[in-house]
Amino acid sequence: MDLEKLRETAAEVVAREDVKYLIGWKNGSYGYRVAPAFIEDAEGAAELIFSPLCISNLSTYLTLVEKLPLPRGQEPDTRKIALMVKGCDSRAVTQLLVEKGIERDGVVVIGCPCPGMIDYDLLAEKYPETEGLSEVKWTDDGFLVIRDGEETNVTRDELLAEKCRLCRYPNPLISDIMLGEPVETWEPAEDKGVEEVDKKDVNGRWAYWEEQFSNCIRCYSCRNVCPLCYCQDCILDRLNPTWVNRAVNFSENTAFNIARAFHLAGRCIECGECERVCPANIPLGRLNRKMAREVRDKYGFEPGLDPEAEPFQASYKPDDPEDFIL
Amino acid sequence: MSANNEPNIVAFLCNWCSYAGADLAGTSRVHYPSNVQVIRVMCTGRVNPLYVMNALQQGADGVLVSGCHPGDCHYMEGNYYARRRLGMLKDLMEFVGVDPRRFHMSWVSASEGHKWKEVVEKTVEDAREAGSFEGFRRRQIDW
Amino acid sequence: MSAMLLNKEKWPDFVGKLTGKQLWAPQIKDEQLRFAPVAEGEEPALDYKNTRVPPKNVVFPQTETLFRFQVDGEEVDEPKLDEEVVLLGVRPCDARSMVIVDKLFSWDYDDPYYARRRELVTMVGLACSEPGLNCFCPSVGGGPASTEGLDLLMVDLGENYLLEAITEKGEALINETKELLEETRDANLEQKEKVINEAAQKIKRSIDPEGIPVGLPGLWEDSLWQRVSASCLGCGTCTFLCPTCHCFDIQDETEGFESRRCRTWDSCMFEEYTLHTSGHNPRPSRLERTRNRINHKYNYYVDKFDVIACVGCGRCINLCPVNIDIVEILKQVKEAL
Amino acid sequence: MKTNENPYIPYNATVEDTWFETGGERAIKTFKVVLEDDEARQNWNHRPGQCAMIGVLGVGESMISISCSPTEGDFLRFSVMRMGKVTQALHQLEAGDKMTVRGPYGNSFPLEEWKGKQILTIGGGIGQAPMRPIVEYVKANYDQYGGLTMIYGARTSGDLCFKNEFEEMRKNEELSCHLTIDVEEEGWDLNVGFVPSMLMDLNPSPENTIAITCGPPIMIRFVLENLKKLGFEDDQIYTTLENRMKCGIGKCGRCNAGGMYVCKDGPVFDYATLKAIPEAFA
Amino acid sequence: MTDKPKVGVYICHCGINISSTVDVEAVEEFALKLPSVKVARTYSYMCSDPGQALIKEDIKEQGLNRIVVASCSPRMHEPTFRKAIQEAGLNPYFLEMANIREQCSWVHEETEEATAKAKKLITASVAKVRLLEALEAKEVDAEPAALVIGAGIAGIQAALDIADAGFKTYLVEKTPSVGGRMAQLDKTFPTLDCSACILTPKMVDCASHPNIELLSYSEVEEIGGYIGNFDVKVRKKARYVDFDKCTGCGECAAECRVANRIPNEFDQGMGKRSAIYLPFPQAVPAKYTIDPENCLYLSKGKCGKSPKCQDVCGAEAINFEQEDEIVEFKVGAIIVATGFDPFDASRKPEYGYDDYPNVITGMEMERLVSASGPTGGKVMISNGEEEIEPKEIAFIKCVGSRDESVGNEYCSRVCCMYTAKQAHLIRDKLPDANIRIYYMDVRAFGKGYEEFYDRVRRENVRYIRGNPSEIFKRGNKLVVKAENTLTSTPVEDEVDMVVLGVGLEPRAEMRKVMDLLRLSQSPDKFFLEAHPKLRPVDTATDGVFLAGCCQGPKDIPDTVAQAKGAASSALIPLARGKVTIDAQVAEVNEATCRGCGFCVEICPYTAIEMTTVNRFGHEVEVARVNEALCKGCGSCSAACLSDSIQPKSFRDRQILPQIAALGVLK
Repeated sequence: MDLEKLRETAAEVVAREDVKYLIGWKNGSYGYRVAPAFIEDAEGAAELIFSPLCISNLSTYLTLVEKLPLPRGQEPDTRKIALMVKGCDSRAVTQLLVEKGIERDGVVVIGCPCPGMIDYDLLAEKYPETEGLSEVKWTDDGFLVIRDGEETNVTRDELLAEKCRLCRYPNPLISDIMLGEPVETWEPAEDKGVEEVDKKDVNGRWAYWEEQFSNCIRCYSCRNVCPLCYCQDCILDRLNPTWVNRAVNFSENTAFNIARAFHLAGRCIECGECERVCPANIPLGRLNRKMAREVRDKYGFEPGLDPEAEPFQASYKPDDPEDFIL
Repeated sequence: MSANNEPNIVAFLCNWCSYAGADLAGTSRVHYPSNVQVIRVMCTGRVNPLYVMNALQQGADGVLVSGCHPGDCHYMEGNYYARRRLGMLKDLMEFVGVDPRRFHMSWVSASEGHKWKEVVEKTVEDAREAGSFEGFRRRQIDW
Repeated sequence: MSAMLLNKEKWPDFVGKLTGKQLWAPQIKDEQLRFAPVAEGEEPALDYKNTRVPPKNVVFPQTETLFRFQVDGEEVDEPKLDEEVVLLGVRPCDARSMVIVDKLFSWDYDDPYYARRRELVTMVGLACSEPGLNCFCPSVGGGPASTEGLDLLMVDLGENYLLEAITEKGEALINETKELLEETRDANLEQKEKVINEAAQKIKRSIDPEGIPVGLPGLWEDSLWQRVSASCLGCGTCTFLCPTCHCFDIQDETEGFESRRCRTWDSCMFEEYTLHTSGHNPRPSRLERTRNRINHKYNYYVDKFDVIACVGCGRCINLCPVNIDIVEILKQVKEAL
Repeated sequence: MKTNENPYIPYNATVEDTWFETGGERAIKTFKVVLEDDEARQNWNHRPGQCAMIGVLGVGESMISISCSPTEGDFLRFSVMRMGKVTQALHQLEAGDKMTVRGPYGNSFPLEEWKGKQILTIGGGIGQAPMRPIVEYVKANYDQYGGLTMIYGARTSGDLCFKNEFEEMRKNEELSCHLTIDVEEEGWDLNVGFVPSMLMDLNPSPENTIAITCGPPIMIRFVLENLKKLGFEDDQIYTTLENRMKCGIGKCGRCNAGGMYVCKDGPVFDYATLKAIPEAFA
Repeated sequence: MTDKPKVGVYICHCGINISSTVDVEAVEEFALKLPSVKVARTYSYMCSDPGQALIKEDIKEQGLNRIVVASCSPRMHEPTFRKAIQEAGLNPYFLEMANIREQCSWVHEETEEATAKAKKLITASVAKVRLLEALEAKEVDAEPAALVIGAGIAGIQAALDIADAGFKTYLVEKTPSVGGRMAQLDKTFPTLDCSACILTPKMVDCASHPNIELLSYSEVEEIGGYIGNFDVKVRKKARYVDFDKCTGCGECAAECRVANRIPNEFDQGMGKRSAIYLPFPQAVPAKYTIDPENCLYLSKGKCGKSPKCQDVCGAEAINFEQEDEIVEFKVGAIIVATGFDPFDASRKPEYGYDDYPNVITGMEMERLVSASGPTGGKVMISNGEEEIEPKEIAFIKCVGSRDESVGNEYCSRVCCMYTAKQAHLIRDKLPDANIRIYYMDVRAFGKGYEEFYDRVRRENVRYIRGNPSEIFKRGNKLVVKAENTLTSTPVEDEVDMVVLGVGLEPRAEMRKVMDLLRLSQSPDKFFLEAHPKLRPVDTATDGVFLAGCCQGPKDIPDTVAQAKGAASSALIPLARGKVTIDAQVAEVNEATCRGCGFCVEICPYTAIEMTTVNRFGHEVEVARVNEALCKGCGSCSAACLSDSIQPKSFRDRQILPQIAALGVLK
């Protein structure tokens, strides 16, 4: 993508009176890190980047911003939030519209067609991070990693993030401004992660997840980063009634993760953020993608495509599958 | 499982069909295993799928949800919603490795006392085969 | 206090000697490095930078039963804590964190659970020869071979580990394993200095905390807090992974007729942490919470206990999903002063 | 209970008497409780202003101000507003029921230091609870103080706590007891108006006086403003803070206001200290 | 939940029904140890007066505030015990029943297992009852008036019944006249009464009834509210004829410039009318209406020098300035009687209905044989070349019924009989004609129907079993191609005329009524009744009832019966003057609601609406429950991700402890 164009567009957008700020990506503090950027002026816009490291889904910030009590008489700031989205991120925006989490008028969606993002862990493993800022660019057939001035060409296959391998919607599905031409979509890969679990027998799967969920430290980063986990008062935090105890142990962790996965069934737009942020490396993406796959295959439904769609969990079809019924 | 190694099963029955069907089984003096404890709800649509998880966590070895046949819901659509939600839950639980024999759903009408017996027998038998589910208990960890 | 050499070939024997106590050491489990009890036949992994999760749960478990009781009952049962633990391979920063946390847990009231677990643990440290990218322990009073909080320090000298007893507990450990150890020579100590110096050289990140504790109150209303907190997700990663974070929640949990009062790690980054029942929240947004986290470590704790509650382990930087970087924040603080 | 030195393990206490001070959704109920263990009862020695963790096993604990003065006898009093899970469970307790008590915790009003001075308490709503021990203490040691003035208000007369006691006090000519409610109501022939304005109306002299205020945050803010207008110095003004608490002994961190552990460094603060805690009025 | 729960557990022996299998004493002893339980007792018959007295006494004397009755099914005696504890001064909803008879003692044989199960069930009941909340069943006043939508025979009958009972009834009819489909029919089977003769008096009655306000040529625009309190808005379309001035003389129609040029809907388009018209001679009200689409003046702005109707109308009733009028009123109950549409035969192109003039539908046949019809009752038909009196006549049944290819799997119930009737009528008029009827099955189930069918067969009407596959033209004849499935022989039958026995379909415009009233469709697309057996005239919307063919195909006697049923159901709230609103309804915690609207989508009763509230200065959308519409099913709740909407008495915080209690006892 043409960074000049991006920054120019961003500067124009934030200059608008009806726009409060723009959320995009900027270089992080070192190495391959990229940080969310909250841009309010042209100067800030000049920091924006769009690179294969911009894997994070910024749409979560649309609902994360606190609506603090306003002093009597003060009007809420209803200016729009501008947001940069990749294909996957845009589905989150659409799903938020379906669920009335945001209003269409409240956002300016800046679409960034996405050729695929890099898996940070793979990258750092192969080309260890250094304290200076590194840069990664797209090339025709992969990525160019520029680290301490040293350039390395890497094939796409080597570093492409798992969610991008599986991606079916690299181009934003909803946008007000589109930056650049749509990218050509690619054949989504087999979901080996889900299949690896799927092919185990039931006890094997339990053993697998037992190991994973035992590691959960209940930091709630998966929930907080999720653009669709936006209840002000999550039931899994609540104590009356208690769905999940505060105790951190396998049983409660499993209950937490099952409940979250269930709440996301038919809503998860497969941005993979939960898995990316998990400090315990729990493959949450497998859980959510499995559900997304079931919803797609069995119920013919995909969330985040149509802002007018009936929410999956709030609808039914008379001929929904019922082979599991006795 | 109970001391006599019998599975403990929690069943959620809709008031209008399945609960009435279970009552009919009683009126007809149909005998069936005593492992199934019923929680009455107005409609299967009320059954939050997380109840199933919660029951397994809190001591059940199996869970049953039973309601009106499709099209017969007292509230017209509740069982359709339940079917979708619980179908999803079943898929999720299976993927997580919960033995599918631990969770069943059935349609039992108010006139199907005998079907209720069969459903109970099947549920109990399946849960028995699946064994105790201590692995997921909300147990208090050691000191 | 004595210093001895342990030939690496004898390492398994050395580990084997530490019987009768529960041995916690870094191990690769589920493709991850973490502190875990070492089972028979398992070998600790010492060739590592540091674990993702610090070993603080050895003395401050993430979930800990305070006591148990029957529903509707009046008598309570306390846990009996008597198992001795050897924490093997702990990094100096993590060991130092315990010394820092000790101050709070013994402030006027001894926290009996923490105190007891501290008593029962023997800390066998491993000096860092390959510090991580985000390590900055020297900036906050530590170092790659800091002995604070350790009973025994191990330094990797290539073929050997140098074992230095720091406390009586450490001395006892050396005595128990004496037959495996060799006397040190001067060259070993020189080599140690070299390893440590080299390690210190490799630490790239730094911040001079001078002026921060006294300066932070003046920056209360500074715009930097908005800047650094805007991207915060409000998750507990930074605090749960912080070896000095020590806040907790207490809850009564009941299963059937059995209840317990237990405590679990809590995080000041959670909205619910300070939320009053009335709905009022003294720290209503991520801004106040981020500001509190920095202030607590670099101002309040210094005020109260005369030490910065940060050991520079870099975990919060490594694992923050949105690159909130405490060194960067501190730099901004210094700029703003 | 309390089998050892473990500060997390509470004493058992018996509720001797309970009554409602106010009604409604957020009713206030007062509990008179007695520790069961003889030794514990004898060793219990709280000072006005201190708090205790009271609770119900299986539900949890809440930090509640001890609303009686040690001069009143071998019992404890707590006035509890029904808010959350724990206070709801406490409200269900009746005479003869058990509750748990840990404490006393926190600092206290420096009543020794204040000897010889005029004591002015300014309370609102449930905020009178921590001040009641001061009032009782000063009443019990009246000759050692320069006098006692009490201002207390609530939204309606039904929201006033300890009403009966004030009736008594208003009859006592030595004491100066002023009640107010926010809006007119039938049968109320005392002052109508907000507490801060009543303070201005009474116009107390700051000379040799200590002012203690406690109540809703908004009231406190205006009372502090008005006290300053009246010429009170920062070190003549005291108030109490409350925050979420879990341990009560300065460990869990919940109650932090700035660097202060409200449970240990507080709950009593003079205004000079308070001003340095930016989160105190958050 | 402010008081401390003090639970009484009452264990019924039920004679020996329970106690012979369940060790009730052991259960009693067990129950006493459960948290919050202050009293546990057993008694031979808890439901008996002394049994109830036991409970009441304990409530008063022991201060019990929650009651668990362990006995038979709550479906049996929950009301009994609710009433009992209410009489003792307790909120009736502080009751929980443990079903230890139907679901325990009667289904388990061993005392040990039955007793163990009874203990569990009681533990769960105690766990729940401690957390129940006091509920109030509310009553609201019901407006003593009804709305009937559609003035066919169903609507007319329903309106007359309600009006006769003394209540104001608004009868809304879309077309200019009441009468509906029945008015179009010639004779009625099996009695062969003249349809108009039996219908017209009722039409006149409803126009003149003091309690009926007839709103013809009107459509319902909006309906809000709920049972007892519906707010209705009706659009009275402009007739361009002053209703009060028009005398119905008809001079205007005769003079109309487009007279006899507009297909007459009443005659299925076979006859012609003017732009100003009376739909049919017996129309009620007998007031003329100008059809604005065909009136030259209204559609083109010009009609000669001046509109002739205006010129000729002595009453000066013509008013081209007239505008639609909106009428608003309140009613307590609504009856939907919107009728049906005949199946559109064009959808079976193989029968050539669009191609051959001598292929007609049953409805057209009704007009053709009617003395008031376009031919004056003479059976004459064009074969495409000339008007002939048909000699060879074929009927085809089940056209558009029982036919998956057109999406109608149902039987239309009237076609068998009306084809038989029409065959009989033709036989009357054309004694020499050869009449045959192609059929799949003959269903003559009603009173006198089989007899009538027999009679028609004896009148030399041939029944050929086979469903024709095609109709085509050969010379000046039509060829019906079929297979006689009884003889397995192919048939190519040359005829002069084919009558298609078209079935009944839901009204094309029913969607509008559905949306207005929040009704649902059954799989056949007709309106869905609340219960197919036991509540055939009710709908999911309380206070809204169905009558006639809008609910499904039916004949006149069934229609009238259902109309009377609907009327009597509608009369219940009107006569009582009050409606009780169930207390066990859902409630929203507006503080935690995230405003996603899932519950709104789900609620089959549209009892939930989004509303804007101010949350600390921010406007946010939250769900709100209309208690009058909510049935307490709880489907909303299970989908609420923030658990913000909860059915009272079945809240998560009441059910989860029940689940926990069942898991406790091993």
